[in-house]
Amino acid sequence: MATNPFDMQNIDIAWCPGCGNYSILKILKDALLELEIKPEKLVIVSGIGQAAKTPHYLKTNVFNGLHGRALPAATAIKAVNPTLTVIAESGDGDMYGEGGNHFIHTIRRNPTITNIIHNNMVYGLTKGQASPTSLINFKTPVQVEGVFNAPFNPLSIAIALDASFVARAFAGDYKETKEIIKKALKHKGYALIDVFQPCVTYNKINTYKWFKENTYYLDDSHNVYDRVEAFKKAVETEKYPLGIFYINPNKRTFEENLAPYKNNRTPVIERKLDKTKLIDLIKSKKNS
Amino acid sequence: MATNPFDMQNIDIAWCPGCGNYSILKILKDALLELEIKPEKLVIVSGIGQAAKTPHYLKTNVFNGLHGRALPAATAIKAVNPTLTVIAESGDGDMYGEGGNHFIHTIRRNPTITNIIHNNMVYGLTKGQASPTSLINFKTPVQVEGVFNAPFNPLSIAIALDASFVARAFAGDYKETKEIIKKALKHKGYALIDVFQPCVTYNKINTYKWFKENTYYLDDSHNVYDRVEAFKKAVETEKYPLGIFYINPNKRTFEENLAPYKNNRTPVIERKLDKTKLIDLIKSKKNS
Amino acid sequence: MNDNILFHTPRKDVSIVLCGEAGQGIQTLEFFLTRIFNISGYHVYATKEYMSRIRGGSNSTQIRVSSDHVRAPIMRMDIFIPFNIEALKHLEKNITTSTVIIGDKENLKTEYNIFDIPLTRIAAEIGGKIYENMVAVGALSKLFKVNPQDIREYVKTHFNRKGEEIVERNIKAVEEGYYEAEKVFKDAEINIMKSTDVKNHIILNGAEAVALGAIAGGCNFISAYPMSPSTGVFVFLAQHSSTFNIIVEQAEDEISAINMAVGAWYAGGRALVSTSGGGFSLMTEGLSLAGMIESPLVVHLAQRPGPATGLPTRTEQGDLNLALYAGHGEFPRIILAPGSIEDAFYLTQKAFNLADKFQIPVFILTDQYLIDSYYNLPELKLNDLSIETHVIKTGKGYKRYLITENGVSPRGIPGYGEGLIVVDSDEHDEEGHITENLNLRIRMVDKRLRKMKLIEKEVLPPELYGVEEYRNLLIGWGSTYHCIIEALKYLNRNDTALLFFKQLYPVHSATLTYLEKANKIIFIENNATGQFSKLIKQTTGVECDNLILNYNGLPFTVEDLVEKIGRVI
Amino acid sequence: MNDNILFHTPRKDVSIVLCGEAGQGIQTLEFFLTRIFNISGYHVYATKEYMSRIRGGSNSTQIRVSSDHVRAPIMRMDIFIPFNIEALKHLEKNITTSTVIIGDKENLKTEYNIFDIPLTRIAAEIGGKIYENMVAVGALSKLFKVNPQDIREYVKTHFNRKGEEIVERNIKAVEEGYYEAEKVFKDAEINIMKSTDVKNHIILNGAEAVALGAIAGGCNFISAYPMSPSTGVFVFLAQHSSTFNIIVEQAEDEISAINMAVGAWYAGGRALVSTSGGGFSLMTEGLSLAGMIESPLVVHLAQRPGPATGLPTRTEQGDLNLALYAGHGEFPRIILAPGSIEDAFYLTQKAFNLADKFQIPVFILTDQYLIDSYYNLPELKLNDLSIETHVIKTGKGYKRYLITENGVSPRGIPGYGEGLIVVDSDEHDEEGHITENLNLRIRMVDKRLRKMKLIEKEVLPPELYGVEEYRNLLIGWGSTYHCIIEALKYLNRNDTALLFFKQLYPVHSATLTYLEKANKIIFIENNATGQFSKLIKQTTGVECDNLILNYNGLPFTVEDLVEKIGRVI
Ligand SMILES: Cc1ncc(C[n+]2csc(CCOP(=O)(O)OP(=O)(O)O)c2C)c(N)n1
Ligand SMILES: Cc1ncc(C[n+]2csc(CCOP(=O)(O)OP(=O)(O)O)c2C)c(N)n1
Ligand code: SF4
Ligand code: SF4
Ligand SMILES: [Mg+2]
Ligand SMILES: [Mg+2]
Repeated sequence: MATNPFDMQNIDIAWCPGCGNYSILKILKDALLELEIKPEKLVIVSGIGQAAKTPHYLKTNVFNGLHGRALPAATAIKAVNPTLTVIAESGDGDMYGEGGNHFIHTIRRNPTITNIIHNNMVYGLTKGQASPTSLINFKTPVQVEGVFNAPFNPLSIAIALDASFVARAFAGDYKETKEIIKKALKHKGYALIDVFQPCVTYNKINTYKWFKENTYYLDDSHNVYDRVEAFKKAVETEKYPLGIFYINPNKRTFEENLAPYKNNRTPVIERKLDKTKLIDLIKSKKNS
Repeated sequence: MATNPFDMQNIDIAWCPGCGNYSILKILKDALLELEIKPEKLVIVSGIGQAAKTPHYLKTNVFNGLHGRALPAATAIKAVNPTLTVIAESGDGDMYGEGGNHFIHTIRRNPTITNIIHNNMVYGLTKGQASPTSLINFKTPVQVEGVFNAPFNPLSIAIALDASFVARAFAGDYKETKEIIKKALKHKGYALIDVFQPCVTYNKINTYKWFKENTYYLDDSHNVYDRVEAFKKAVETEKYPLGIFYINPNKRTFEENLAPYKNNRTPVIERKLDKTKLIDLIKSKKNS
Repeated sequence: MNDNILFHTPRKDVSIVLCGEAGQGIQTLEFFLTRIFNISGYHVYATKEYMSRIRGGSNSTQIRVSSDHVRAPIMRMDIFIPFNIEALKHLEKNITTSTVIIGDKENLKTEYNIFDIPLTRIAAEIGGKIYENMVAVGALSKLFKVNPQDIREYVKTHFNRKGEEIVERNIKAVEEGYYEAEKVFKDAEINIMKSTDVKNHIILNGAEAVALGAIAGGCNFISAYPMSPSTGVFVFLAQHSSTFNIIVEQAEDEISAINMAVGAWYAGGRALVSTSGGGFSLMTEGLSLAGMIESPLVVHLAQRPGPATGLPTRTEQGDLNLALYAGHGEFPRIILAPGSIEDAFYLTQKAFNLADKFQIPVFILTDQYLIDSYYNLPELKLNDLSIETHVIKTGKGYKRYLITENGVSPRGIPGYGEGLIVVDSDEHDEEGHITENLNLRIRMVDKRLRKMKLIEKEVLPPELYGVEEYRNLLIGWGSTYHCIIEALKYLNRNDTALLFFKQLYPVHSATLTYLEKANKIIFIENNATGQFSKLIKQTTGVECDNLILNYNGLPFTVEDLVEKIGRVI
Repeated sequence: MNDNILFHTPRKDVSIVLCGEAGQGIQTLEFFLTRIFNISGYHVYATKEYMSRIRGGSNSTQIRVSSDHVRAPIMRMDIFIPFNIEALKHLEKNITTSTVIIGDKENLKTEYNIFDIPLTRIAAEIGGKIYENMVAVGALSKLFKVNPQDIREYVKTHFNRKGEEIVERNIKAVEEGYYEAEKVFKDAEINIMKSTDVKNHIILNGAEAVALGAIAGGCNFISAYPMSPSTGVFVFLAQHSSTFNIIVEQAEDEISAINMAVGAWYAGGRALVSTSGGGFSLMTEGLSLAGMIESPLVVHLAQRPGPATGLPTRTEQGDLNLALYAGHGEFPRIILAPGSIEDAFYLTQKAFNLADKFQIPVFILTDQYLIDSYYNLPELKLNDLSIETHVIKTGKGYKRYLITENGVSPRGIPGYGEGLIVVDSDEHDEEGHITENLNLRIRMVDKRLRKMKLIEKEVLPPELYGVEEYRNLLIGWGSTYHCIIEALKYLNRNDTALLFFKQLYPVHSATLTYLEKANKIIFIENNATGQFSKLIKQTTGVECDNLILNYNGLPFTVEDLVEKIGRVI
């Protein structure tokens, strides 16, 4: 087997044995390898949580910021240097709870970011409270009588926001998930991949088995360009569909829209201040 | 004409002449009068902005809090004293921009709150920057080349979150809007009313005329209990539908779900600490 | 080996350290041992340090078993039970020749002398690795002369709801451990005087004490977003929400949590927020809101090392400045910092009354160390505690911000009386409506700040420990209390005293007098910059002579303090 | 009436006050007048106060026209133009017998002597109420001996893009005003010496100066959420984003804004956030992130009166404490507070270099007063300014947090060189990866805090104005600069000086020496609690003798300061 340039040696991974995060890490590394993305040209941005530790286990550029705040940082990184590949990766609590406002508004902006959410339907790192995606009746030390707030549905919301790429995957399915992630990485614009991830310690309900039994793949008959169809699929809960739900190929990206990139694709960080223009601007304040 | 108990005498209203806010204020007062809601039993919670000044112009209880934060305060007010009628009222920037995360998560909670958003598609009080609902190409001193981020669609998002009552109204339509607000006030659970409101000063695009020409009312054939149909209507932009889009009559309210209200409807603020129970709890820490 | 000094001298206190990986049940073991020792008539104290992970790594617990209460972390390990090789390495630096190491020789593969209890084998025979803990309980019970019948009974009640088989297996594990220990230790025993009254004591940790204090303070609303080390308080209140009529809501973020809490107070609730540094940073705008609308508010701020995410499961006293100055604009506040579990209870209870009385935010400033440590203490006294509510029934024409001489305006709530309750985050008039009357602005600022005078009258005085006629004055605050006290006892000097603050702000007016009496002033703080020393300098003008600081994420130990204090006095 | 003293003595400066309702165009008028006066050879200064509303209410502007620069608000109104009755009432308290009131007698219906210019009628004849302003421009031009040809030309260029008709109408309005003034004032004129060099001056307000400073500092990214009074900087950069390659994004909230800015710096950008108190409160967690990952960051914090929403369009120096202590945990920072428009430019420019050099957050602390005031000044000098970038090209094995002697680790960015750039909000090792090594924790804390030593070497010294041998030392900071200077000149005492700070933190080491020389120390602050005096006490131990404070939402006026200083010295 070819060695993967993203592999790290001698690291102490802080996840529980059996955790779904290992599979996602492996899938991600393989997808990156297959797409021949260079570690130096990739930045993985994350928040705080178990999922958010992922970038520490890959050899690449890492911005491990604040809980819930990966997307704004990722958006800015991509904006100042669009030549970088940018992934924003975190847990369900991080992206949909603390980070909910950025989730929404990043979709509106449509930067070219692959947003991978490890959705274990629980707060792992803080020891098992409900997350926005926890299902009704899920019992925790805080939700003592079970969750009663309606679960957050990232897919239907993304579709409601006309996101440019919306998918759901399952950590247990190596091949399918890798394909989805690869497609997302090749996508121009914001790509959401909500990945069902078993938490073997704090979520005894939504286990590997449960996910296997309660999911199915969208088949070829599904038209990813039909928003209403995508919405219908996204709100299904009897069984949860997996795959790519929706693609809007017509959206301009955030980077393309920014004034400095209108006629010039050089990253702003490589441009120099034109002092004569500044002098002109200052002069223009003479009785302007 | 009967005097309205919500009328205030001798106040200096800080809105521009011709602003759509006046109509909304009038409609709201009339709706409250018609529903015979008592000023002492009503709390209007707002954030900061032009719309958020509304509660100062009604004679009632007012919690005029922080920009973007009306919903959490409103939720708590309703929770500690469910006998109060609670309205959360603010502008589009306030509720969907700064307050976006609370908007989403309040819908998940489903407290009995009537949420009225004065949607003028602009930041009024801060002098005319784009709001999340500003339409593409809308030019402002900040969005110098026009807005390019996709507009925030509160209705489709609310429906994606399975909100229990979702409506859109127009400040220029007294009768229809009053009816919608009355229905919302009578609704058990969270009710969203996004009200198109002309800002005569900073929004020269979405004027009274524009709203008249670009809206139509949902007719009786629209089934408010059909989520997918509601979604379809919500994403229409050729002309914007007005009326009640969606009702989910099966959702329990936040208040009903709270542990202290499971078997007892007395507001928690009227209950006293049972010291003997506390003593028992403390005693239980003897080698427990 | 049995000639270890531990077995041959009567001891006032013995320190047991347990170490293993996360998820291995060290915390259950800690829980179990402290209860059993307590039942047997010992004083117990336990503190832990753990990593920010769910499985693996190395976490440890220190239990001190004693004849009279000792309640501070020490470096000394009289008994050390490493559950794996990593554990042994993790605490190797604290092993001395007098440390009794107990463990499974086969697993540990070490040069150290080990009192070999084949934990793994025994546990495996009984039903699996999880029984290792109970084997250890058995072994220690032997050493500490715990009555086997007592253990059996405790195991029974504890595991009762898990079914008979589990109970039996656990009893078996304990017995096997006991039996192995008899073989290994022979007649070696530990001699600590037992006392009878501890049996009536309760055992609490800081989190429980804060939560119980909140209940006793009439708390009926908590909105929080999980964050170590503050989560324990939230969880405790959730567990008892039905019994005590507490609305418990996990907010989508900390901003929501504090705005909910302020909303709850507005409508007559008594609300608490519980968070840690990063979460509290997000709350600062809401704090300023409480300042402006003169809302009561109780904030439990459990400190951990920063900046940013820092060391999420460790301890520090690094957020005093944050509590002091958080929030834009100028408004009064109170900061209380419990030094003990008892304080954590009584001060939290009091916080609700102070908040309600002065209509201001009141902080309970704890830290991971205090939150996660526990010890036995006499039952809490509720007799003298009352829930003071200052809500009035309003009449027509009620003015929420009536300008009064002392700055406090009688507070009404919606629906109680005929008045209308209008509050506004903008500057407002007496009725609460937005105003741009700039003269009124001045009067409103003055009114809000005038409350400070009133508050200053009720400041808890700093307490002096040790000699009255000191040359050296140690100054401490918050969770370092017991540790400094024990160090002071150990030092046994007739020229050194401790001035301890459990109210940090406003600073008590007697402070200067204490400082002026000292030749040398030494601040002891669990942070890197001496934040309290700066507050004291700012208030009194007096500069400290020495700062004893620690910021490695752990609390001070007694030895550490003894040495560092010794070096400067 | 024409015997008013104003018309009969040569004046060094004349104050014109314009007042009308929001939306009436007072700001356009202010803009116009200052430009025209400047073209005519006068020094000009303008400051405004306005309500938080878009229409109605009463807003006013003060313009000072002078022979040499005067740059501070004064109470005195030499000329007062109230555009409606409310305006007259709004500023009635400042009318004296020597105030020349100009206005439309018919509208104003007042007892005061009015120089009647029928603004309304003339404007109506020309095309509507909006022309009233230009009529006023005409009238004042007459009084100030502005060359009519100059005005015509200025009107032309100014209104050019609105079409010929508009230009003509405006010229007509000015001419009518001029003509009416000739009738009313006859040969009465104002005599202020003109100077020729002001014609080469530029006119800037604080917002423009900060924004230009940012551009000169190499800013290529600004993320902000609108908030008075900080929005002007954001708008200015947006207007010039194409020309200067600046990415401008309006964030969904302030939290997003600061996290974007930190992200931008990480990837090699030079980012600014611009906000006010409430918005900055929301940024404090992000500030702590910058502290932990050692990210450069420039924060423009434009103060307004708090707490909470407070008085959104007014001024205060109430957020110094916030800037000083915001963010949980302990990390270095720099706080700069421009005293003048020039400072606003040069300090902002410098802030980017400091931030990049030390890898810390740097604050530019302004306030509504400074942001909204303008005056003429010589062209800004760019020659000596350079954009200092401290980004290195990385090699294999690059360590983002290499522990160095001075605490600064060479900073790489992703994609530039072979190294990988790993940053982490948790405590981290030299490579940037999360760690729970507690010894490393200490080394990392020390490393971060060690930078303070380096920073202290480059602190801008406080500047002394007035006599060297002072008894009384006034201390001021930020936007009060010109006002204190003018008051000092007015007082003309040989025992009093001003020590002015434009860098507030760290406090310069020479401060104590200055303080010790003084008999009396008087702090002047535009807040209610004397926040800077507390910082100085905390740093030097020296208590101030007097606090001169103002917190009504307005800046000090010279008269106010003269009186208050006079009272205490
Ligand atoms: C501002 C802030 N609030 C709270 C926390 C505590 N915290 C850390 S991780 C986490 C939730 C983790 O849940 P999720 O994002 O689902 O990740 P998981 O651990 O399940 O992978 C929380 C609440 C924090 N670090 N910062
Ligand atoms: C934390 C915070 N950020 C920014 C502001 C400034 N601000 C006040 S109102 C407003 C936007 C108003 O827009 P909208 O909510 O649409 O209300 P409108 O004025 O249009 O009715 C903003 C950004 C604030 N008060 N607080
Ligand atoms: S707690 Fe759950 S999510 Fe975290 S590492 Fe363990 S199994 Fe995975
Ligand atoms: S600015 Fe717009 S929203 Fe505000 S009062 Fe004027 S017209 Fe209404
Ligand atoms: Mg999770
Ligand atoms: Mg708006």
